[in-house]
Amino acid sequence: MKYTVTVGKQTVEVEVSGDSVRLNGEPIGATLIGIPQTPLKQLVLNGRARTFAMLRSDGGWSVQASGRAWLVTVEDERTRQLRELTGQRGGYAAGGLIRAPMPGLVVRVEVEAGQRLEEGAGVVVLEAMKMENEITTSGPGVVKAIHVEAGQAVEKGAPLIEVVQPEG
Amino acid sequence: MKYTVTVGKQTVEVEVSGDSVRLNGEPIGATLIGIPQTPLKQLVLNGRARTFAMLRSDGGWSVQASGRAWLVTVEDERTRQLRELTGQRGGYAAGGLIRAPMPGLVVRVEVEAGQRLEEGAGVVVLEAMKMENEITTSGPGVVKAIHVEAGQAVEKGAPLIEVVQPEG
Amino acid sequence: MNRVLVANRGEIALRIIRACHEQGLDAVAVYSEADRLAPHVKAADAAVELGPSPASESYLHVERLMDAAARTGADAVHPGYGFLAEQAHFAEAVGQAGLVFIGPPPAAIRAMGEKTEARRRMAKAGVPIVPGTTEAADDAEAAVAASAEVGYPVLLKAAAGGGGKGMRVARSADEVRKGFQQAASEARSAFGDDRIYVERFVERPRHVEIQVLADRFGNTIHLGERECSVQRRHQKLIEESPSPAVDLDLRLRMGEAAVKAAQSVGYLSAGTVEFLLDPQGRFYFLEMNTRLQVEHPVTEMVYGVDIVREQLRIAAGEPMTLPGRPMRPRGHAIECRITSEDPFANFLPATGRVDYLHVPTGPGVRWDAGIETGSEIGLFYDSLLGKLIAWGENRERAIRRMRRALDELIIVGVPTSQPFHRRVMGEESFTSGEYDIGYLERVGEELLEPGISGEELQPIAVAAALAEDEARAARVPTHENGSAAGAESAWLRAARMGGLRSTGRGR
Amino acid sequence: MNRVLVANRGEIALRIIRACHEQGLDAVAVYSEADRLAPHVKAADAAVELGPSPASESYLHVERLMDAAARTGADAVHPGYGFLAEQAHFAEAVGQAGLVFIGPPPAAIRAMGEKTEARRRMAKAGVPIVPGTTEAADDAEAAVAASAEVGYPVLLKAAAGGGGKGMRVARSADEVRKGFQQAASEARSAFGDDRIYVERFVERPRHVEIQVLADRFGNTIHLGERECSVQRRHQKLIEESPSPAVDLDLRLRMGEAAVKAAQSVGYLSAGTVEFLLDPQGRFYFLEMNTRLQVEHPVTEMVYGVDIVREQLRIAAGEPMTLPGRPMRPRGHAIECRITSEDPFANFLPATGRVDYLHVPTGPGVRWDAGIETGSEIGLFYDSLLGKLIAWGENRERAIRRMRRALDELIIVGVPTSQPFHRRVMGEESFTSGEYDIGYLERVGEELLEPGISGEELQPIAVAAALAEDEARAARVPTHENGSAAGAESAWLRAARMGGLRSTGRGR
Repeated sequence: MKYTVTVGKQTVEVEVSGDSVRLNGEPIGATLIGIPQTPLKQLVLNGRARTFAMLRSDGGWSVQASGRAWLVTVEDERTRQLRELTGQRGGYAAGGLIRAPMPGLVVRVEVEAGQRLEEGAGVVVLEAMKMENEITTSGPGVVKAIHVEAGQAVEKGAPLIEVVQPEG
Repeated sequence: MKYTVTVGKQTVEVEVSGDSVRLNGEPIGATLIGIPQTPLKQLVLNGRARTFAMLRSDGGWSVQASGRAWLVTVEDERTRQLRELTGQRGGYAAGGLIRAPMPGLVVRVEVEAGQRLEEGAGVVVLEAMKMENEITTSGPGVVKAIHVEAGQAVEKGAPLIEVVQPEG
Repeated sequence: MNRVLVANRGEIALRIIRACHEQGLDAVAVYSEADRLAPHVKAADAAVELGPSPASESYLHVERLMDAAARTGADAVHPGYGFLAEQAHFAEAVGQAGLVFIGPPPAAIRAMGEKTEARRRMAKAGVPIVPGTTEAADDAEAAVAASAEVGYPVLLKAAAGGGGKGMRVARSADEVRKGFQQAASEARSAFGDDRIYVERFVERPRHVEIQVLADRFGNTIHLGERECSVQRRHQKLIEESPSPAVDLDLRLRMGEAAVKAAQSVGYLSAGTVEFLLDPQGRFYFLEMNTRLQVEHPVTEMVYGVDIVREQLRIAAGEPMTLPGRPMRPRGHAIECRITSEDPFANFLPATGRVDYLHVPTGPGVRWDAGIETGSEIGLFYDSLLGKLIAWGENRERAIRRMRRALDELIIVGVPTSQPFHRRVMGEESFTSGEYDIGYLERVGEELLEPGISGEELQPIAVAAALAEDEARAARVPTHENGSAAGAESAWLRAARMGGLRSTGRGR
Repeated sequence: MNRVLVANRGEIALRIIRACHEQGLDAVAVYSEADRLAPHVKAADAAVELGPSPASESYLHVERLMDAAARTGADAVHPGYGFLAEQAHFAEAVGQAGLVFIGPPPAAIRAMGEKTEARRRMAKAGVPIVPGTTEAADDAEAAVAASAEVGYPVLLKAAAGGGGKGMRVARSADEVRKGFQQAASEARSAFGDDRIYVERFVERPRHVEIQVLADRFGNTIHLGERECSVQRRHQKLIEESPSPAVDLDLRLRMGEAAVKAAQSVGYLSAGTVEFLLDPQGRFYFLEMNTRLQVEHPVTEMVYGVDIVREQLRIAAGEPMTLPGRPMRPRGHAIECRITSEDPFANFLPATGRVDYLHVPTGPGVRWDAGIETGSEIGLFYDSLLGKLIAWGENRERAIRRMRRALDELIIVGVPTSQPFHRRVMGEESFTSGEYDIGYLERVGEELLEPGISGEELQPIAVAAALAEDEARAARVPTHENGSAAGAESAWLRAARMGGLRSTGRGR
């Protein structure tokens, strides 16, 4: 089976048939063995062993290496073609909705509906672990809706503020 | 439920009903919680926490504390009465059969069939991990049967020599 | 003194319990609902549940702590750091109950706890201080006026503060106005005291602190310095001893100043005098932490001393076991704080469960932690999971050892600061020792480039493809581990944080 | 020197790979089929499978090792201990292939490897030796004759021996006859050389050894002694540094003798000169181990030295980093060898899989091991799983620290020597330091009383009852852990060993 493997913005082709493995067309030596009683797997790639923590997720794998987890999508040709036809992609809608990046307590809402914002403007101050964290915009915009108020506890991912493109 | 709990030659009564626990009739404070992703459980007994590795086995539990595993049998009254009636017990037949206490290679058989043995006499020399280990009798007897020969590899628990009571 | 109640949690509670056992003392743990299965509970000879998870109902609840001590027959209390450690009223309550407080006298805590008062005292005692106000500013405008007098840039600081809470740098009157509100609000929620004072902000300083120890026999000594300049928002991330910027002569002068500071308040037990060290080698008293410090292990490793056990001895009325003459450090030690913060998402606090933990071991490596496989990481307390400490014969060897120790560490289930530390250990201004308090601001962005490197990409992609291929062949879930379903959710959240980063980021 | 092939496995392979990385060198691991998932394989920059599990087809296979070195571009070979470490022909093969052998010259290995020859040389060099034969005994009767001359009790020793293999004590002619056969048979199977010689058996001696290091610049130094008298069948179980029986004067005299011994054979790299020390403070040369020793960490901890990195420097032709003058030990270190042997079943070797591992951590604790969660423990190699080392400011503190470290260690899946060590750390003649080589023989039986104590019984019984109650209520398997079925078998075997003990026991 030939797989298209995507990590962040990068993509490689891996072909697996029995014990033989090709990476972007080139034959490589590669074996993967699970380590009992742990979420770890040992990859031996061209004579070098590496240990990854690996968990399966929808459409891919979460692979943790050196303390960092990567979401890796693995698609066969059929799935990939299907996706390209329908234009769907595993990404996460950015849109104009600013969400809480962690659970916490809303200390202050620093904007009002209709307000025009520069890139990087502070919108909400969230307290977590006794530290205040200012949430900022990632681009210029106009505040369309405010979903929280001061004193409110929010879960991670909760909608805070909706921002739309400034007109002009 | 009232349980008769046996560790080695020692026995205690533990009664569990809901959150209340009695040990040999005396009320005690005791809770047990499993630690996720490990074979460990935490016991809090009268305000002191202890960690045991615990695995269930036929008729009881293997409980590891401070590096040592104990086979603990836990019987309710019905099971215990039944066992006492039939006279069965979870023990391991000693008999006159000397078994290999570890896997290894038989280096020498030091006795012959019919030979009379003192307590502690050497019968077989087994090599494991490059060390020779002499297997000895735990009491006086007469060699009834020899099940192995020099050069033979044996598994742990394999019968080596059968010894019977000396006549007289 | 036979039985010590440890009024804390996490790695420091475990650290103290271990010291008690090594000193032949019983240890009593206390815990909140969230900490029922915590390592410090398992390690103690007795454990008392204090109450619900919020600190105010457990680790900060003086009455419940005193009750736990009474019920378990404890005759001494060690406060650790944070929580009630620098609250004089707690030290007093312990004393009034007839128990030994393992720390300085309440008067010393109080003298150093009020930051403006402390600076006044230090100036009087001949310890160099940074120019600044000696009174708290009444309001933002008073702070603006004071700033003009002290000279920009200025630092706004909570009177009751510590640990970076309630602190802001301001380079203009406008920044003073904005920062004053934030600092006061943080100070109010953290300490219940929103007084703020103003001092001159020393440019490109290093944060260098001196460890002191004092016993009841009139001995007050220092154990050299710790370099703590790798900070983020005034929170220390990496500490080392000795400092690359301190030579023997400077060490002796700073040590003398620190001893003088401690003596001027009648100090007892372990404490730390923090200084700013400027590029010209001038140093200024910053504050004194009247407690055990998170980063005490680097000092322990180079001086061959157990600071917590010395605290226990001193509290029991024994002399410390250290010589009066200045001791000589042996080799070099570095500590990396492993926190449940995602360095690639602006160090946002993360939650989860530790589904697997592989601890670095071998020569010269020390791991002081409050987590184990199975530990739940919540948001009730601070984000410190553990401290990784490496010792080497010299600084270069200590750094190399820290690298390999970081390479060995595996924490599955929650994102941590581990990859940040690994990058710092290879970053040139750190390895050369040429860094100061602005380190992270200057190199942080480049250091924390979030994309995957070419070197990492191929093995990860091949592993995922092989795992996928195997999973399809087997048509069964591939994880070896039974309850991976629960693990998955927490862990995938971490892997997916990139998605959230694109919409909002903390500052 | 850029890339080092480590011709070993287990904890020592990992130890050496770590040192390579800390020295900025690449490390190449080799492994047998049984060791595919071993920690040393994961840690290396490259790994080569040598062949099937038996050592003769993997770790002892010179040709395959040399081939692995050639294929991976290694330019140096570290032999570790055991396997080929003291085989002069291996050192020669490495040299002939143009690679650096990280150890002494073949001539030095050969000079010390032949035990009778070594003793002759040492006598000539002025190093004190135990009286004995200078030629191997032709047969049992020749050994009886020699024994009469040397004087009973005697020790029968394999000429090619080491590590306790092929050794027997005899107190009478009959015992000599019996022991001679056993020793010769063991020696033949272990070394392919059954020559046995006879020497006077020193009563109640301690086993005290001196660490030496020599570089190519004419420096030969010693790093004090290690006390290794807690042994079973000549296998060391516990080591410490310094020895409770050695004072500064004796240390210097023994150190000088060891340096003389090393110099007399043109020694290079790390080596250990073993002595018997009698109660009167007289010491006799026993043998020199021309390699890194299992117990080297206790020396490292008190001297603040990394012996393996010094080996790497010396092999690379650099001078060692240690001063020529005698160094002073700081504090005290103890090592407990954690083996897969059941101390309550006469230390019988056990097999299994490590289903869970909890490593002791915190101040002053070092763990050098070749196992991790998931490791399979077989019978192909020796039973050493790992080494637990504790450092303290003095011996008493080191012992207390070792106790708490042993209390923290959890290895699930295979019985180990852990409970033996825990008991020794509380045993009076050990804690007082008043022990010798007969320690285990004298206190072993009492120490290893197999029954459960009253203190342990109640918590274990209550835990089992609660677990049973919960399991019945749930009517599902209670283990949290998915694949516990596999774990169960190995582990239950261990729990059931009591049953086997009643029918047969090793000697």
